[in-house]
Amino acid sequence: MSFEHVQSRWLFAAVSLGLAVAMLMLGPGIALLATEVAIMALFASSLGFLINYGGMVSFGHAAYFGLGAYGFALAAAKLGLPLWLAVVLGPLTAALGAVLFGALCVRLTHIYFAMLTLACSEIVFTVLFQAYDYTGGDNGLTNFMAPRFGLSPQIYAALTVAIVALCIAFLARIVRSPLGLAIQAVGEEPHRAAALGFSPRLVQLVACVIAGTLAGIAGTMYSVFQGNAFPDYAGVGITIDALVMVVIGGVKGFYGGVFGAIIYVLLKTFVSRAFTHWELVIGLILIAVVLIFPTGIAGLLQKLGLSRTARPSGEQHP
Amino acid sequence: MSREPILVARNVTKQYGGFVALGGVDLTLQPGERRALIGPNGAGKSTFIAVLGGQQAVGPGSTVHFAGRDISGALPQEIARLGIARTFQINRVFRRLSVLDNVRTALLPSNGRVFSVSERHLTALTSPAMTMVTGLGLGRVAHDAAETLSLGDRKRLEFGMVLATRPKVLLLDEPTAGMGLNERRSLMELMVEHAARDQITLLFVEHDIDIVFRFADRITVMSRGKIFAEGTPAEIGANSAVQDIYLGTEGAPS
Amino acid sequence: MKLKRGGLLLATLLAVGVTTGPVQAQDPIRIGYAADMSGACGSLVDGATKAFRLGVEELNAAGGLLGRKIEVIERDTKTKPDEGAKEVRDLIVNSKVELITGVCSSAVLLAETAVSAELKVPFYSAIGNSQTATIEKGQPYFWQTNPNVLMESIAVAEYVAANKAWKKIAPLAYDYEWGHTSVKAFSEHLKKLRPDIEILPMVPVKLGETNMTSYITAVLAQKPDLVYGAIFGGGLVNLVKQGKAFGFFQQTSLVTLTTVDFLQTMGGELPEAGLHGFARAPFTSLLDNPKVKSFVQSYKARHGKDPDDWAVLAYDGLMFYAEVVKAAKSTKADDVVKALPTVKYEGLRGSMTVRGLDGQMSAPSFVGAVIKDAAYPFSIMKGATRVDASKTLTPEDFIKSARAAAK
Amino acid sequence: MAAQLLNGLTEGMMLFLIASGLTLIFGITRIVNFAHGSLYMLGAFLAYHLMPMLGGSTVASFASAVLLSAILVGLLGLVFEVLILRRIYGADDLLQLIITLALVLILRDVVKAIWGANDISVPMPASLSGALQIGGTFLPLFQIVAFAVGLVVITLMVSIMRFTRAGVLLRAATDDRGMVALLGINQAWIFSSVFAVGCFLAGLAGALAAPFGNVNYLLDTNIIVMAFVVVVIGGLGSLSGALIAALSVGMVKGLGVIYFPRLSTVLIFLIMAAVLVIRSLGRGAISK
Repeated sequence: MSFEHVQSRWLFAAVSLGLAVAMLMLGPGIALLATEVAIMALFASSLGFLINYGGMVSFGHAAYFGLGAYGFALAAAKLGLPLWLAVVLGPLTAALGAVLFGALCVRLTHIYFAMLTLACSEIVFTVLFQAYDYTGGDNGLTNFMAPRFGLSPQIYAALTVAIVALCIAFLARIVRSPLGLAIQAVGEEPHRAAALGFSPRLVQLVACVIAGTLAGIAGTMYSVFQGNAFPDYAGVGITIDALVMVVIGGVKGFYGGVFGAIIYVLLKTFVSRAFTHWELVIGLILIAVVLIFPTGIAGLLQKLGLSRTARPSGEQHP
Repeated sequence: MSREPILVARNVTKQYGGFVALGGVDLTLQPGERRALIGPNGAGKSTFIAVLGGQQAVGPGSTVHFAGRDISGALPQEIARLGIARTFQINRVFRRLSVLDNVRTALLPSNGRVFSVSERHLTALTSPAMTMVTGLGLGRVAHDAAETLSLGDRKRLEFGMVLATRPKVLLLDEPTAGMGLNERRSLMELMVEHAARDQITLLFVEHDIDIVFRFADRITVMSRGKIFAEGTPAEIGANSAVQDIYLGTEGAPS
Repeated sequence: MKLKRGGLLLATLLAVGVTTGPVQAQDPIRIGYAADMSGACGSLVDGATKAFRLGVEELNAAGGLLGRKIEVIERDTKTKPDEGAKEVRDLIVNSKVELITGVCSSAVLLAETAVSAELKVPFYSAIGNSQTATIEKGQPYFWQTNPNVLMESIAVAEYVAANKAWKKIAPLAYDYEWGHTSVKAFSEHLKKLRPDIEILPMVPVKLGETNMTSYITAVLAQKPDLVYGAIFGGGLVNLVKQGKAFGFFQQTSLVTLTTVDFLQTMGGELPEAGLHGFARAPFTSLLDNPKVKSFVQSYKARHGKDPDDWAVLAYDGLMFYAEVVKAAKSTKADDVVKALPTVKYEGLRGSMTVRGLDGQMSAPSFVGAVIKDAAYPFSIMKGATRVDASKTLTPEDFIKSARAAAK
Repeated sequence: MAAQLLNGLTEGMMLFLIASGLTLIFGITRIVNFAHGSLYMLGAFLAYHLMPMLGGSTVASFASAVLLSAILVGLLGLVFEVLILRRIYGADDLLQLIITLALVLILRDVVKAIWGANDISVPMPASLSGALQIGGTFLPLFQIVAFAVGLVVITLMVSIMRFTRAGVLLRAATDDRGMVALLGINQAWIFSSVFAVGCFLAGLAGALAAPFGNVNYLLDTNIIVMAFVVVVIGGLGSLSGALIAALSVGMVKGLGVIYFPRLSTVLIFLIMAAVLVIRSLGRGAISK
């Protein structure tokens, strides 16, 4: 382990802790917004991990967000389980979903992979939307708990930032581990990887489950944050939002998702408050961003020399 | 050589739709030999390599035995783990990973650490990988992304990755294609030297006849999906029919 | 593109994190109008928003409420429940609004009513409705000024039962909770009134379907006397247009939600006969009321077209709130809630009250045949029957037992 | 059941019209055009706008409105390709995706700003509003006309692909993108024209279907989903595949309403998932 790693880990921990503590000093309004940003940062990072490391572009990542939300909300609202157990069951449900859908999807590549993930998420959405006796249907699940466990917005924001930081640290650890190399290898050159002895589908499945579980954690945290669950949480709209975040954040590293989430959540929030025709404005901004910064915000920072390599390779340059 | 053959392919067939790519190929490799596979374009050389590597499924009635084991129908990764490694005609390395990480990645399957999330398991591979990288003459670019390398260096790297799997048989699909004359020879020398050191059996597809005659123990000539001739370089060199199919279809090899 | 509110972006950014002092009596009354302006509900919200703005202008022109001007902060929920909850929370926490309204989608409504209950800020729905929000999830700070699906279904059942020629009824409904609830309530009430009627198996329709032909052929194959359509918006336009090509209205009749916006959309294209409708506030059935006449006049003067049901409902909902504030002599949440059931409101739809138990207004429904009328460029529900809430309002016992069961 | 099948077949042809442009564009340019549904929607609104200007609801004015709308949408596609898409060829595929998503947002808002949020009904030309009666079943004239237009489109496209020089080049471009460059053909020109033709087809489908149903700003989402499902089932880039897929989906949908009505919402996704999973069961797993 190199010196720089130790250093960057401490730096990451210090920044995360600082951010979490800073949450406690914010006004309630901005703390709520920060919580949303943090949750979407995790969700987008998990998708960015799948895309940029695993080489798998998913159009159905919201399935796991939705399963995380409903795994939690159904356990709490319909099964009457204690909240701590429900919080564990949320990501677990997403993980199970990722095992099932991942096993089907990794048999395909490219746009066919993407379309099968879309089909899987639409099936999840439809079940949540139509099986209203169990899921509440379009009316969702509401009033089964106080939003944020009744914690103040600031405390919940701090908690969310801490959990998201841990999850992102976990992703960073994976990227620097043997598994991370395997995922990148299979993502980039599946034939080469197979000819070296990797089982591409198994490695891809593991990547799907990791990304799905982290998306599930984001979904559970969102459900707790809102105190509800709606089928929209598994809808294609949330997937598209995350895809946009991954791209404007920078298509190379997973942490681009963090930048993307910060920018896109704020953009969507304030543009839609300021303009009647907010969709038009956002559409124009997206085109401008893609044409002007095709490498996203992470790429921009790199160009400006504000960031190290977009892809931590495990060793620094000599 | 009285030892058991290491690789035996019998009646290997392969069809794409109506097109017969391989029409019953037989090939036997003795341990430690260096076999060249030559023939005009479209003879089925790359398809045959792909069948041996498991990238292509074999046709009905075909068998491939490796060290006495039937491997026909096995998946690429199973074949690789048994000890048959290959390079690709179009160079395939992990372009976004550093040279060192390419080699460390290649070391993973044989170390059984593919699914480890411990960084220690990765750093443990650094020094053996670095030794290999230096041995390949890539020490100065060890930390550069593979995509920044020259074609020759990428080919060295791919060869190094393949070696890292500790293969018993190495399939090289046009290892020197696209390179300059001097570079070809030095690359080939490097490969042959490593193969001899690790007692690796080589099967290489090659268009450069000069390279073929210099480095092969035996030569197999393919044409239209079949074995056309087989023998020592001297035998093949004296075979006028071989020269005919070559010159007739392809013109002089560059 | 127009800036909704000068410097709102900046103001919001500045307001964020800055705590403001207690509300002064001379401060304007801030109302949070969180509406489903984009997304699935956008077409219904359009008229409602126009009428709501008109109502606010009129109130302010008359000196405001309790001497305070009304200031509206508009937000787009994008017809997404989480966005709705987020905007409502932000309106309450950052913009200190004293009332929330504007919602259309029942899902968004349920997400928002939870926030209203949590933060104890009054919230009413004038165009969206959800019986869940008033019954199982009823909360003191919420009221609803249009009829819910149970009330409407009963009103339609009454109308259908009266026509002895209809003996076989085929339900055709959107395949989600609203469609199923609507068919169930309608069928149950109809069976009570007319045990002889046969109700055929329901044909469920995909929400957002653009091609209804396979549903049309399937429902016609059942040879019903009447099709009960729990379909609205674009799907209903598809059903009628494509149905016409199949001779739908020669083979059977249709009773469905025919709000004025739908009638305006269809213009002269509706069939001469065979279409029956129910609606919540068709101005054509309310023109006896001078308040409606003047509202229609000023609406039409400004927007060049007649107000649809949603516009009437939105205007009526706002004016009711104004009456409640006047009665409570306060905009404080608890004062408003206390005054709520005491107000006997004389509105566009006549005399109505809000029941204390569930916050449901005694809103009427309108049912009748849709026919062409020379006075309008579109067909109308001429001479529609007004079904008063006394016949349709969900009994209090039922609500109490439903709430007990939900606990 | 015969009625459901027959109707499904005609509905399927309308699905083919929707999907044809998408699969054409993907086959040659590899662009996944998420704005396809939006261009369909724009075609419908343009037809609504143009019909009164071209003489009201007669067949002639309808036909010319459809053609003109399709041309306008095709031109918009051309401009979009030349001004924006062309700049990011060779960049990450995701960038194209975001660009076409941005176009979705823009067109949705533009349409709302111009034609309002309310539903719009394009009047059906009187002579197309009837139905053929075969036995007890009705077959709407309009569906028959749409079916005929679909046949014309597929015949034209196949003929162009088979028998013209441009078609040969296009097929070469579909099979091997390097090939076109070798032939010395200006690839940018091919991409622009194919993109424009694909958009033209989207506009054509939208304008043609306009009198048969509701037109509003939500059409884009509903249509793009159907288009993708058909294209994926048929095999991306394959015209004949799209035709077979569209007709099959139409008929399965028709039967589904009778035999498994509660699945209607999710049916197309189940079909797509099933087709993809079956396709994946072969051994050629990890092709890249």
